[in-house]
Amino acid sequence: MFSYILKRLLYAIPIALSVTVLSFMLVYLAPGDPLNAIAPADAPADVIAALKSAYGLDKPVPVQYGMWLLRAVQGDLGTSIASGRQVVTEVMSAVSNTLLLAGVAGFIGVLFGCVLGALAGYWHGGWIDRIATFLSVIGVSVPHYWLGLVLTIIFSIWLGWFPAMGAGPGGSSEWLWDYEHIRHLILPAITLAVIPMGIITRTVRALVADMLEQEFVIALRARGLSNRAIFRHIAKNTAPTVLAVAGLQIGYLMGGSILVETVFAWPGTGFLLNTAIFQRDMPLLQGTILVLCMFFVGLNLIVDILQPLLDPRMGR
Amino acid sequence: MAFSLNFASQVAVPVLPTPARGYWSKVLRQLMRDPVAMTAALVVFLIVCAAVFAPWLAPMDPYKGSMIKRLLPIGSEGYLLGTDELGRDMLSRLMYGGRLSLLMGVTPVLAAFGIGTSIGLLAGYVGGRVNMVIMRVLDVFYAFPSVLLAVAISGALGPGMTNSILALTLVFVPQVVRVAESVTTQVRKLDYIEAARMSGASAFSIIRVHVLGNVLGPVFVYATGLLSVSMILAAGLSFLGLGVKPPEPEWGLMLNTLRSAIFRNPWVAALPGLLIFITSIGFNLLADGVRSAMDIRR
Amino acid sequence: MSKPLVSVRDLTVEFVGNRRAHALDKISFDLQAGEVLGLLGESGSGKSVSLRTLLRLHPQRTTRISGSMEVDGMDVLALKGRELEAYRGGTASMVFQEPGLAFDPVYTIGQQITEAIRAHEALDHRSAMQRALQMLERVQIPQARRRYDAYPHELSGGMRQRAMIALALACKPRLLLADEPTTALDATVQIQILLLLRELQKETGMSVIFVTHDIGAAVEVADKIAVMYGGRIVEENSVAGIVHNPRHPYTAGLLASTVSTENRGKPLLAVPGSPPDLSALPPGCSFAPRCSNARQQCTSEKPQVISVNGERLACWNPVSPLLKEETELATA
Amino acid sequence: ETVARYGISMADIPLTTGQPDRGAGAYQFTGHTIYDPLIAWEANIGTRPGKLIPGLATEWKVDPKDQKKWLFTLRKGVKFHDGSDFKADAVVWNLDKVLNDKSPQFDAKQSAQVRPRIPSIVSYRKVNDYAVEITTKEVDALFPYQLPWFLISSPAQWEKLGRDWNKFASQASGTGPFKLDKLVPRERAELVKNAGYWDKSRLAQTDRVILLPIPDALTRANALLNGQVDIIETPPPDVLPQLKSSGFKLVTNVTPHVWPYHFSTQPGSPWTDIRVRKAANLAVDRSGIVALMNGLAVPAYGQLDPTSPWFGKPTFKIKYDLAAARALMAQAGYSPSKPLKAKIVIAQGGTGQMLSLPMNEYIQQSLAEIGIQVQFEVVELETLYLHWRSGAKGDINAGKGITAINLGYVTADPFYALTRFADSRYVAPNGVNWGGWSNPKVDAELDQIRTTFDVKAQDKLLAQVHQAMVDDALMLWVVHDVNPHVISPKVKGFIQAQHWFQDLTTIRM
Amino acid sequence: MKQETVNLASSDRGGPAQPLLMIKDLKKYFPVRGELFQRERKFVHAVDGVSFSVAKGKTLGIVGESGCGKSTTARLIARLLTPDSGSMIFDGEGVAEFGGLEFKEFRRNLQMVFQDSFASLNPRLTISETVAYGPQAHGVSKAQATERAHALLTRVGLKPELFATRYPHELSGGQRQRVNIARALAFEPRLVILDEAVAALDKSVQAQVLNLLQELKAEHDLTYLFISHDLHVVHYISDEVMVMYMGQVVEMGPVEDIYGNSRHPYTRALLSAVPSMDPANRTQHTPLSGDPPNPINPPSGCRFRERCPHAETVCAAQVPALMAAAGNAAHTVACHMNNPLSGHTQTLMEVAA
Ligand SMILES: Nc1ncnc2c1ncn2[C@@H]1O[C@H](COP(=O)(O)OP(=O)(O)OP(=O)(O)O)[C@@H](O)[C@H]1O
Ligand SMILES: Nc1ncnc2c1ncn2[C@@H]1O[C@H](COP(=O)(O)OP(=O)(O)OP(=O)(O)O)[C@@H](O)[C@H]1O
Ligand SMILES: [Mg+2]
Ligand SMILES: [Mg+2]
Repeated sequence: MFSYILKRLLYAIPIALSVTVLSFMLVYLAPGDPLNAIAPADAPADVIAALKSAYGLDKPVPVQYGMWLLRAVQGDLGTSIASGRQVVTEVMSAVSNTLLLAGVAGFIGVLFGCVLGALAGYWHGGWIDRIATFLSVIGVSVPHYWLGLVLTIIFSIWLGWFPAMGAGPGGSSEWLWDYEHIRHLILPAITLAVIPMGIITRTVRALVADMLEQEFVIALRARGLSNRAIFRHIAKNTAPTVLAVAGLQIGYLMGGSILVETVFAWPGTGFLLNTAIFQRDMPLLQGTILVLCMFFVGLNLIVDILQPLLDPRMGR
Repeated sequence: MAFSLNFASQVAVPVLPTPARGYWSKVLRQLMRDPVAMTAALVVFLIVCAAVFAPWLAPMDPYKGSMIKRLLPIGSEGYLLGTDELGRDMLSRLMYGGRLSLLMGVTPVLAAFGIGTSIGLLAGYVGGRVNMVIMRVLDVFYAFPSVLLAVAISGALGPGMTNSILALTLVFVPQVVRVAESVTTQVRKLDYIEAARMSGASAFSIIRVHVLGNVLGPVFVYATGLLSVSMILAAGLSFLGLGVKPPEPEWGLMLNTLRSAIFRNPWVAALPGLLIFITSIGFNLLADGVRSAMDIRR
Repeated sequence: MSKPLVSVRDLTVEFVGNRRAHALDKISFDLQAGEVLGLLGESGSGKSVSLRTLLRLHPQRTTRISGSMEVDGMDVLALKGRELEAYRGGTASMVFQEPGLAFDPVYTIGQQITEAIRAHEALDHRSAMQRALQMLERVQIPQARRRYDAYPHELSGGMRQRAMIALALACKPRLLLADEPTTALDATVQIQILLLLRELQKETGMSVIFVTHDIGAAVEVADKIAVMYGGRIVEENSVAGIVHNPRHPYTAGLLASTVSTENRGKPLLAVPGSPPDLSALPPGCSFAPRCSNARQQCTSEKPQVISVNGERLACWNPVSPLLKEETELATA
Repeated sequence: ETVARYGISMADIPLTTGQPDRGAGAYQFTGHTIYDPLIAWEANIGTRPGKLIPGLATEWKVDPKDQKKWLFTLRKGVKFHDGSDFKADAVVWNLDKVLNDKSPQFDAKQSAQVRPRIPSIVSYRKVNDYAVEITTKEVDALFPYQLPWFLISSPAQWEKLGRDWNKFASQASGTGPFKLDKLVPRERAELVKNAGYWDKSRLAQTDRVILLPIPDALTRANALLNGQVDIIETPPPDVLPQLKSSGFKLVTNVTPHVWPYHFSTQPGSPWTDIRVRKAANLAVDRSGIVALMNGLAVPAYGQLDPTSPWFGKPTFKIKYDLAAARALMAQAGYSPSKPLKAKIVIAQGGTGQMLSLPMNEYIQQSLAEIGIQVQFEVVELETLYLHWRSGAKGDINAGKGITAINLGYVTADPFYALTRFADSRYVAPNGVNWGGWSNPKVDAELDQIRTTFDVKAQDKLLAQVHQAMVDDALMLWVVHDVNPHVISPKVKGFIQAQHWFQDLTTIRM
Repeated sequence: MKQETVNLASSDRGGPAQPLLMIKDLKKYFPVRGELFQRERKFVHAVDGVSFSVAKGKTLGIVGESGCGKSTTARLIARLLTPDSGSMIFDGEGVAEFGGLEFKEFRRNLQMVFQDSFASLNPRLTISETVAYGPQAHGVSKAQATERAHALLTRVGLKPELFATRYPHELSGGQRQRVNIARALAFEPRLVILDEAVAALDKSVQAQVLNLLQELKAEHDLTYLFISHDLHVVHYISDEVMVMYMGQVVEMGPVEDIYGNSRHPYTRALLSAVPSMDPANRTQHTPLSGDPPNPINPPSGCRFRERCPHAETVCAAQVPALMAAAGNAAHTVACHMNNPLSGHTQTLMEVAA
């Protein structure tokens, strides 16, 4: 087991390194000059040249990458060209907001997905199944940025139940788990939860329906176990797969929140990415993508490590 | 002798009414019997037709508007679905918009299907080191959440339809490769592949005759499932301003530009989003239908 | 004669889900306490369906069952909820063909046995564990303590089947249903399991229904054998009777096509054709299309079951007939 | 405590260290709130255009012997928020901060923002504790107009924070009517009233102003409707009816801003023909655009609004006259069946671009009516600036066949409104005379303006320059912005100036 | 050799005395996924030094417990796997030297029928296409190949008019296995490897297929390598029998000798594990206890010693060699008790008595 974890950890290193290269190189695909953001519209050439060397943009690309990586491992992702602030502090505060949103959305999605999926799988072919399948199809089909708009109009403008934007009355820096803050979280979290809800419903439904037909479940019945006990067995058997799917989905939420964050002005990475892209703020773009991917890699790692704990057939 | 050795006399297996039936035609037949899938297919078909034949079907020029007639409600005279913020006919724009939206949604899936299947077949059939290298490289792409990857690539390449398509293709290729590779690896281990190898046929012939047919199915199912994801993502990129550029009609972009009209004319403003939604549901239900139709064990 | 432990009358099972099949057609048999019945038949003849029906394991929605089943004085078809749970595993328990598939892969062998014991008896965890360990030792699993904590996939096929037997017997059932328990195993292991089963049956005095398609295995453990074909019991007799004096052409063909020392170098007396499809049975005797004795009547009329001294037969033209004058027609 | 929550259209809080980034519109938020310039702009008046007024300098005058030298008398008794005194040293220190890259306090970021706005300064020195002398490159009578852009931050605070501009950003200290209380990047800046402000007439009327960046217009409107903010700028025009019917109040005022197509007059451009330029100006029904903007714009009849003292009396009357336009096009040899083709670079949107896409599409349709087929190159705002700085001759434009650019222009002062576009010395890349327009008479007039220190005479000369621009149809002028704000009924007072500079002290809850 | 490509069945090069196939010291170890920082790599000793030969027109039966390496041996011979070491001589020609076209020709001489009749048929091809595929791959025209396929299907008892256009899932197990046999015959091979070819079939159908195999063998002058763990079937069909245990041959000889006069304790255990079929005389005790040991770490010396009732110290120390049994050169046994010089205190004769 220990060596499995170690192996998995070691395997994550080249992945993480490749991710840094990709994140770094990505912005070099971009046309146009990254300096546009920093310099005012009519800045003279000498100002621009000075800025260029100040930001290290005059060195060859591999050197830039090396310097960037070296600083990145020390927790320094450079300074944002647009805001002049440390990218790390920018990204970290945004990432924590995104994680909050993605975490809550993931939780909602996984919870409802599991419950709906289990019900649908158990009454395979029945009306509960039909309702759950219908909901899951909607979940995976709805353009969530559009859903966000619709929900805002209905629930915050017409009904006035929830705020329309932002991360709480005092901003994200004063996050509290109180009524006022949770109110701000509800609409974006629900909007974001729809996709994982749909996907997990489908996964769990298929798993449970399939599991119920498996020999070992029939054998469990033959042993005279109660439905509750059998449910426990099924839950433990489906857990590894559900964990893997849920992990992946929550990971996707971290990237997928960009659209929803735009709609709800949620101060997360999506918001940051949007700014970074449209202002061509290279260090910020690189840093955001890098940090998000690292979280994603880490999440996958955790899932990979947890999975054999749940399923004795995997790992050693 | 009490028991005949004459094999020809046996008729135990009932003769099927039409013995010659190809797999795909059987799948199609199965699909035809699925009312949900057929409804979905019909809806998708209508939407595709409306898009493809937009130049002939659209009642008006999708680019031409009039300020006096802006944001007319649904059902206005001469404007069946109302007008947009520049007084352009919504119906015509939605039809033309379907062309770009579908193009942006379907092209990446098609491209990824072609590219991904080829790479996956190669990796799966050759196996060994080639497989390892290919799959490890893909793992790196997997370290990016897909939406982030799409946004990052099209953000880096700059807005535009081609860039969006390119970005989405890059997002889907690794996924398709994984499916194709795992199916190929499974199929390759089957006895009938060994039997074909015993016949001394070339690797190419084996792949073409024995592997491809059996890999294509699952990959096809997976790819149909991607259609809706692709549609939503493509429109999402346009929504963010990373996709199609105005004044081209495209659903995601229309959704964005019509957003602020939501109070003045909610139904018109909701139309592009609704269309993305409906098309996506159609693709999803169709994919589900195809999946269960292809799963014929009977 | 004492009241039989198991009494099945005209049991008919039909599947009406998306896979339709007329799996059992008016099956009747009795089994005394302490008796071993071998249920012999080819693949798809309905052996497993019979056993599963006895435990009511088929999905209710898609299964139509008629007839009656009585086990230990209980009307099995009328059991509900708690009673059904107590009956399954308590009164009657089952050993499956593929032990690898019949264990929950994510719980250890020990956990599963302990859980089953506690589901039936009011025991605390420790004593249930103790009992489970005893059972593992009883079925001759070496290092039972260690195997208790093993996951199913960590055991060999033979060990798994022993553990399955330990599980099935843990709650001292009166009836053991064994569904081809040795088919998936090697010959050397098969004989071990057969002997173990025989020994345990003697020791506990339980009744066993032993399903197999291998006459040899049936001969090793059974007292009497019922031969199934196409969802019906076509012949039932003592083991010696079946082996030495098969009456139904199918039984005879089966015995004849069993390769043995005698028929080396000669062509085998094979039964032609292949087993019937239960979703499309012929109108008359389902064996008629493969039967060399078949006549007009066989293809049009289902043969009735006649019963003489516990020996039963359903055939219009048997290889060696049950004597007519001693025959009393079984009630349909 | 009274609190006003203000939904602003920027994606981030502008720089708080002294010189705000994000354009002219940012000065009202983190510029003239926390800081003061030497010469200020009168922004608490809405009924007439503002004028230059004393800021930290009580008086300024040009040295009659050497007209390049300006002497500033500084205000006494002014204290920075951190308690330190404002004296001449602080002015020199701040000039070094943005102009002298050898000085320790030099901040590239601030420098980049303000240097282009104060191009005339060559040197400066402290005369005494309350007097500073600034020398300009050439004689420039318009020099004072540059000074509202240059803001004074506290040297003492910078020293105290370990000479770190990053720390300074969240613990800013200036002399302005507001103090920075809290800064959460991209989310909010909280300004509190500076009770000890030197100008008692401009004491903040609300205790606390919270700035919330909400770049998406609809979200901004939703936040207002939902009661999450009290004031928003630039509401989406189509939400106005909803806002008004919900009891919110729209506030607008004439604003020095124009939304034009800036033509290239370089060889090869189809716009070199003045008939085409005039025809284009006559082909656009500006009232349509105003309707499109739901009234949030006024038609433009030139670079400036006719109420401006510099408007003059152009002979070319800009109006909607399709027949005249078609006639001009016919003279030039074009017609709808034989159209003229032109490529124009535009932005997707952004500050000052108004409803960029719909408006451009509208103009595209209008021009098509008279046989000008316009094709758009749509880019992001930042990229558009690159196109702008490079000039029409630049490869990025000429290479792609781009012959006009659409970019919202601030026209707050003579330099911004006229000089930078009209002076042939400012032909790109030396300036932003994008199209390369050159008119010797105008050049001469501009030289004259620089040495005319009498404001009346100056205004007259400026009007002549503007006349020339309009008569030559240098641009296709479309509309002026009205810098709309929507306020909730809770806001009792807000005076909107006829400028991009707004005075947040006038907000009263 | 080239001129023989048309009809290989008649190309009996070495004459009747030349064994059709000679295998020498065949080895195949499969690496096992090891722990991360483990120095030595672990291997499954699937086939570990197997040597035998098959005479022309005869049937060699291979028996042994599950996992003893029967299938691996078959796949090595068929060159579906490459051996780690060992040599193969096919009708006097070394097989290892074959390459390119000759290798293709070698493949034609040798065909295989697998256990799982369903998995060995491509579900997407009709059975006629499946049978015709091989010849087509060898350049026969489509029409000709189909014609040949129909003839073969007729021969194995599947009327082409009824069956040719069916898909595998429309056939029963026995019919599918006939298709597999027809496919193997399409090349007119000389050696057919039958890997558990009848194991999955019902008893009644199994008999039909066995009969068919016997008929075809006579008709086409075939040589069979018949792999099974059903001792009855092997007894019925084989001329010679080879008993394998954990990747090695423990006993080999003519069928009568193996069944009538087996020497190796393992073979005898195997034979006595067969149910008796006599209700009056049921088996009383198990001949062998326990399962076969783990092939990853085979025991030293004789691999059977841990389950052998006669094991002595020498059995752990030395690997017994395959030697002719006393009085019968055709019958070889790998047991220390067969070798008087081994130091084992018992002899096979004593034990058998
Ligand atoms: N749940 C079910 N739904 C539909 N048909 C079924 C179901 N279970 C079994 N059958 C059908 O019933 C018939 C009898 O099956 P059963 O499993 O009893 O055969 P068996 O005698 O046990 O064969 P084997 O030796 O292969 O185990 C088969 O044709 C099978 O396809
Ligand atoms: N590709 C492979 N990789 C690793 N191990 C293998 C592979 N193929 C076979 N083995 C192992 O080699 C050993 C011999 O396998 P083989 O299939 O030859 O046995 P067998 O005698 O045919 O058994 P059975 O009767 O079950 O078919 C087994 O332990 C098996 O697990
Ligand atoms: Mg069964
Ligand atoms: Mg095998």
